[in-house]
Amino acid sequence: VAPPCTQERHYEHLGRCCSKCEPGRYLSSKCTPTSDSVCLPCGPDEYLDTWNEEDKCLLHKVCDAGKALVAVDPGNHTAPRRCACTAGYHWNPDCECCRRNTECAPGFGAEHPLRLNMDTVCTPCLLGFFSDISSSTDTCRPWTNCSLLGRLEAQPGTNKSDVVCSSSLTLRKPPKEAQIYLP
Amino acid sequence: HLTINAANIPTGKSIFTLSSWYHDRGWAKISNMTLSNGKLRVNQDGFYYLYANICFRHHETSGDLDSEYLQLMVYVIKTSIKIPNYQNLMKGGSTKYWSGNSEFHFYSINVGGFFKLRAGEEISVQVSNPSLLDPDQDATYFGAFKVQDI
Amino acid sequence: HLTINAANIPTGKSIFTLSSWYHDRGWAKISNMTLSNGKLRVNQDGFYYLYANICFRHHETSGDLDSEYLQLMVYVIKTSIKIPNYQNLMKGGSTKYWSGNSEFHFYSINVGGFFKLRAGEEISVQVSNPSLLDPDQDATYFGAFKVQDI
Amino acid sequence: HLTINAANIPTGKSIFTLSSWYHDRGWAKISNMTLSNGKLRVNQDGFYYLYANICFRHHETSGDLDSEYLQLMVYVIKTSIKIPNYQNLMKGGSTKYWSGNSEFHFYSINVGGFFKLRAGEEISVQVSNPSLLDPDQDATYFGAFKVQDI
Repeated sequence: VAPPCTQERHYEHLGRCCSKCEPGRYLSSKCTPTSDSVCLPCGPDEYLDTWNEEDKCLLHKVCDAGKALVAVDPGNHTAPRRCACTAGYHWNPDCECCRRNTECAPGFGAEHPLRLNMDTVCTPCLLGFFSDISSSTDTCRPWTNCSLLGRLEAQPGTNKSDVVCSSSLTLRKPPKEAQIYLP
Repeated sequence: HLTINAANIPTGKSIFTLSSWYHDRGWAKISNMTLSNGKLRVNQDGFYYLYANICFRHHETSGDLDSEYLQLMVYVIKTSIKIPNYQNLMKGGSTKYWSGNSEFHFYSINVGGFFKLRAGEEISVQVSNPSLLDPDQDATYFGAFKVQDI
Repeated sequence: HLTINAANIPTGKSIFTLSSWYHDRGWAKISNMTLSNGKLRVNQDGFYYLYANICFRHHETSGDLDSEYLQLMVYVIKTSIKIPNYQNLMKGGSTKYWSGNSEFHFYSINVGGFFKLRAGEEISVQVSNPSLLDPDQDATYFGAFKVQDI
Repeated sequence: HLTINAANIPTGKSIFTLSSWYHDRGWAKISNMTLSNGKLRVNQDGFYYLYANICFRHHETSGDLDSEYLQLMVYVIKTSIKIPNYQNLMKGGSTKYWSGNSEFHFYSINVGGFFKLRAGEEISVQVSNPSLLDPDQDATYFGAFKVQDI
């Protein structure tokens, strides 16, 4: 029984059902009435990622450092190379170029984990947290806990500023003149 | 149709004759002409249409440019064993102001023309600012095809 | 030679595959190739010269641009039923600073190249900033002609 | 392939139909077509590939420009005895800001396209700012070659 002439791995030629070339190889010559296809391996820096009848392999793209690109997957004969923007930049499809990541304004923090090749996601600082800088990497930071430092809160925190602890220590070490002894 | 060899882009700013082209990979191909030392040699007399497309780019991650004022140019030139110095067939380009404020700059030039070429004559491409060349095969390439016999 | 369908220019800034071309009016014409869904399909294997000319323009009467810093680009791409994703054949363009002071801005890109194409393969044109496209038939067009058999 | 007649570059800023081309010196040549009054006349019906490359330049030694804001353009036009007024086949160019600070400015335009032309029709080139034209033969030229019969 003749094997099925599946379109994925075969092609018809001269009324025959011939084998396509597997990924990583290209069709050097088509089948003949007496012989099947001749496939040869892709050359350096080339690939084909499907069963194919291409007479030439595809050229890997260039992860061009001059466009702030780095290779995240070098690819091989059967898989295309993948590039991404270097840290601090993200791929912008409008210009097909690497754009600086957005800086989160004070009151906002960069959502972690930071994702390679994606723009910063800025989220507002929740109660108890603040950010007083513009940054494309820093998250919101928690307010300082004055009591842990044995101090009082002189000024409350906001989403853009830390609390301000008083400079003097709390009553656990009472000041000398005001010692009061309860009966 | 010859595409720039991405692995061998020259550095520097001064005008440079590009000598490293792919001739058999990706879109690059060659027939009835020969590539030697980066020059496309004519094997058959004829009228040829010559063309070149050159892309320049700069991203801030590559550091500051020496100057924000640039002149980005391509010169397609002809040389031949019989005539010592080369001759300019086509030129194109632009003066540019690539300000440090922008993170990315890009500019492409295209030239094309119909020329009578003799066997033995060679076509090559000079560019300014070679270190700014875009190494992609769809960006920086040149080629020729014969249209008529002489 | 296909010219832009002036009545159907897409809006927006992002890169867009133009799909609406005239093929039979004005300078537009087509033979031995087929236009389907805005793609120029190859019917006969051969070596073709491909070209595209894209003009962008903005007049202050159209209101302010979102940004004065633009990257105006054209990408000529090849797709085929056999290979899923598209391949970039040619690209051209420039980053631009179109300041609000000037009432009118204009910029044209031209690309061209010689490619081996197979029956069934399709050529299409992507542009950035489609809403800035100049709709004139002498401004925005692309085409191909066969030069040699394979 | 016709190259600009360097000895006869028009002055002025307004759009001008260039009428003075070399047809027989340097790279310039002509066959099966005729040059009359600066127009390239078609002698045989056919499909032609038309192209033009125009370079503009300004050096501070030529004095200040009237305005630093320019629109540098090329229009390839068709005229014929049968149809009185001309028709635009191709256009290209750019608005430019050529600041007085830089001593030299340069900009080139390239256009090309495939057109059906009839015997008797004439192709000519209009440019803006003719006084800024670069007179080199590798800079400012236009031409055509027949690809197929009709």
